[in-house]
Amino acid sequence: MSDPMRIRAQAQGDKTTVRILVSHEMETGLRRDTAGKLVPAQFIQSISATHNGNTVMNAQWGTSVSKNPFVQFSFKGGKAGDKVAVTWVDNRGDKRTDEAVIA
Amino acid sequence: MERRVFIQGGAAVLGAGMGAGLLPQDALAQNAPGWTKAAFESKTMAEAIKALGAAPATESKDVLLQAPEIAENGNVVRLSAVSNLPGTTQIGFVVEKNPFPLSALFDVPAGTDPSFAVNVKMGQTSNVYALARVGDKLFYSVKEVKVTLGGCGG
Amino acid sequence: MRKSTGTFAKAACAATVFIAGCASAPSAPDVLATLKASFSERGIAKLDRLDQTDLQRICSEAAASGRPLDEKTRESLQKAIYDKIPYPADGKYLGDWREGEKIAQSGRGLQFSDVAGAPNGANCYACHQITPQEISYGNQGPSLLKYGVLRGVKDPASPASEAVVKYTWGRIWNTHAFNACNGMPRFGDAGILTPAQIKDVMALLLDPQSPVNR
Amino acid sequence: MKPEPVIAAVKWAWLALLFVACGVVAQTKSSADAIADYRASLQDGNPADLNAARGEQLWKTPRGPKNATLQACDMGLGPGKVTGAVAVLPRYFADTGRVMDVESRLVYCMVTLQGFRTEDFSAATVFSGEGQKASAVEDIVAYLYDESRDAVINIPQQHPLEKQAYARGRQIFYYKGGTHDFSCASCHGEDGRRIRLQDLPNLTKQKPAQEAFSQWPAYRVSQGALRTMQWRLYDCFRQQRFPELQYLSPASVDLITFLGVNANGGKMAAPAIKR
Repeated sequence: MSDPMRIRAQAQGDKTTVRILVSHEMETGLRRDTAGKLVPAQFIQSISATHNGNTVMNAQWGTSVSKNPFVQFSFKGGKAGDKVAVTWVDNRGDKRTDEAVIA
Repeated sequence: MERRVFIQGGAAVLGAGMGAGLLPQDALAQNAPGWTKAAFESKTMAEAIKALGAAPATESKDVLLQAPEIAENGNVVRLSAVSNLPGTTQIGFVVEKNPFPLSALFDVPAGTDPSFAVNVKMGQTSNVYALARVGDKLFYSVKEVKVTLGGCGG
Repeated sequence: MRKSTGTFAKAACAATVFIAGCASAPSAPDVLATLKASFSERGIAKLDRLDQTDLQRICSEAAASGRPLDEKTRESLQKAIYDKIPYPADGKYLGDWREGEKIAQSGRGLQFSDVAGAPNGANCYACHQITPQEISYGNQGPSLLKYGVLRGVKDPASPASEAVVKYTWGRIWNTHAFNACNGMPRFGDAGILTPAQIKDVMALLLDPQSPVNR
Repeated sequence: MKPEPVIAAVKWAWLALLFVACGVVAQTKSSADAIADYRASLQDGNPADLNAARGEQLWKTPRGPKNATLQACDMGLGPGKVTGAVAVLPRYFADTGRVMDVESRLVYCMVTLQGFRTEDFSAATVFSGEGQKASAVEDIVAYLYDESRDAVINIPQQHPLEKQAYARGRQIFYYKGGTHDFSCASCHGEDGRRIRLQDLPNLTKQKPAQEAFSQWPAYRVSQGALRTMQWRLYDCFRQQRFPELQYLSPASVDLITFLGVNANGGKMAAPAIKR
């Protein structure tokens, strides 16, 4: 089972900055294990964020995003106390959603 | 102790493909909806751009790329990009010499700044591109990132 | 691991007695016993690696005491080591600088995680600047950029170059012949590199075609 | 002693040398700046936060054969008190009669409170491999250090065993051995040294010792994993060409004591993020 994301959302003026840290191996499919066998690819392909039901971030990722991915973006209109929800889906169909309250 | 600022929660939903350890590995792959397979599996930047349905990209001073000059390790390289071009609908990150150059592609929904940061892996010293899409045109900014060998080695 | 023991026994004893006189608790056996109880043999790295050679002991004690070797001890140590340096019987000192560059880049070999029999690296770049192309180099040792040029080596095979060539060989074989207790490994004496590998590293440093000298 | 052959010191040679030397200085300075930029860029978004979050859960969740939490664990400041605890370890514990570092004490708690077996904890089981999840010890260690951010390092030297640990740690620090004649001091005994582009802290001096001690454990991007202080020593000795350092071994505790006492007065800043 996957671990929770760490989501920080901070409002300043009318702008909310969101920083997300995802717990994920981001296996490229090119790495060999100690026995020399290729480790199958497992990586996040889609990650999105919503604020009050509106999409504020939507991205596609390939295998070369780092392990335990970090992403930062900002949007207008959020205020302290609002919720931001983030969802990722990987190439095996694993997925996870976590929420954070805007500070 | 920034950790406490984070809110934990939300349910982890496991996909239907899990628990199917008996299946051959390929059967586990089930690309996420909307994932542009052809672009992310392109072996060159030109192919990837073609797969995104865009004309060859042109350099623009209105696309700003921040990347370290030297990466102490290629496993984590922080890239950030900002587009000052009106009507930017997507921001992309490309590492030219990676096996699959296209690394990440962010949509820019209404109200979201055309400005993103992400950590990427780099296999070797390479040019790194930030792409900004306006209509079916792509604009870019490029920087070389040197990936160095570090530590005691081995 | 090949050890050079007994060759400088006299000097070693002199230094040991001198340092042991001012050693404070805990005693040396206490340290060795602690080490033996704290490490396990694994793969090619056996527990005998914890047993010090005379030179290792002398140099450790000098470093811990903060007092460098006295001139006389140093001179006699260095001479004993210098006299034992074996030179290539065929008189050929230079191999292929391209291979030398690979050896200089590689930090593998002789760790417990390494496989026995695989070729060792010398990891020269960990401590030295060597070619202008490699920007990731350490500074534990001096820069070796233009090594041959700065020493006037135009043709490494010429008699005019012999002194520099032989010195370089000796310095790689057992560095303590020239500067006892410095931090460079004994690449030849300890069997880290084969003589053929040392010739390749020699070529990297001295071949006029090597990027070091171009 | 055979001195290095000296070539005729004609003017052009000196000029060439000077030129090369200046080139080296310029190159090194810009590389150092670039590396500093790289490190700064990673500070926001340290994946060790993920370890610390898991570690907090592990600390508070009943586990092991005794199905107990670690909340009664005495890390030295009293049962359950974790804030600041790691900044005063290693120290002597009367209940075990020995000097213990953070990981020794944590494992002691996992054994006595939760019923795990001492032999369950070794380098092979504690240090996670590539592609493996972090071990419970790694996660809990991340949590414990995160709880002690900004705590002042104050490793005690009162008990005779604490003094002995320091003195032995110091001698081990200077102990050359193995195929390469390396000691800890070979790389960490002088100022201003680098391996490749990585600065080597002079661990015999207070300021660099403080920087080093305060920044372990750390998330290593080259390993894609959180690494503990015990791992740091373990992997240094591997590269030193010594045999395998046993997890929680006496030599490891001695060395951590030596380093910690040298670092007294510094401020904890772990888990950090490093190359």
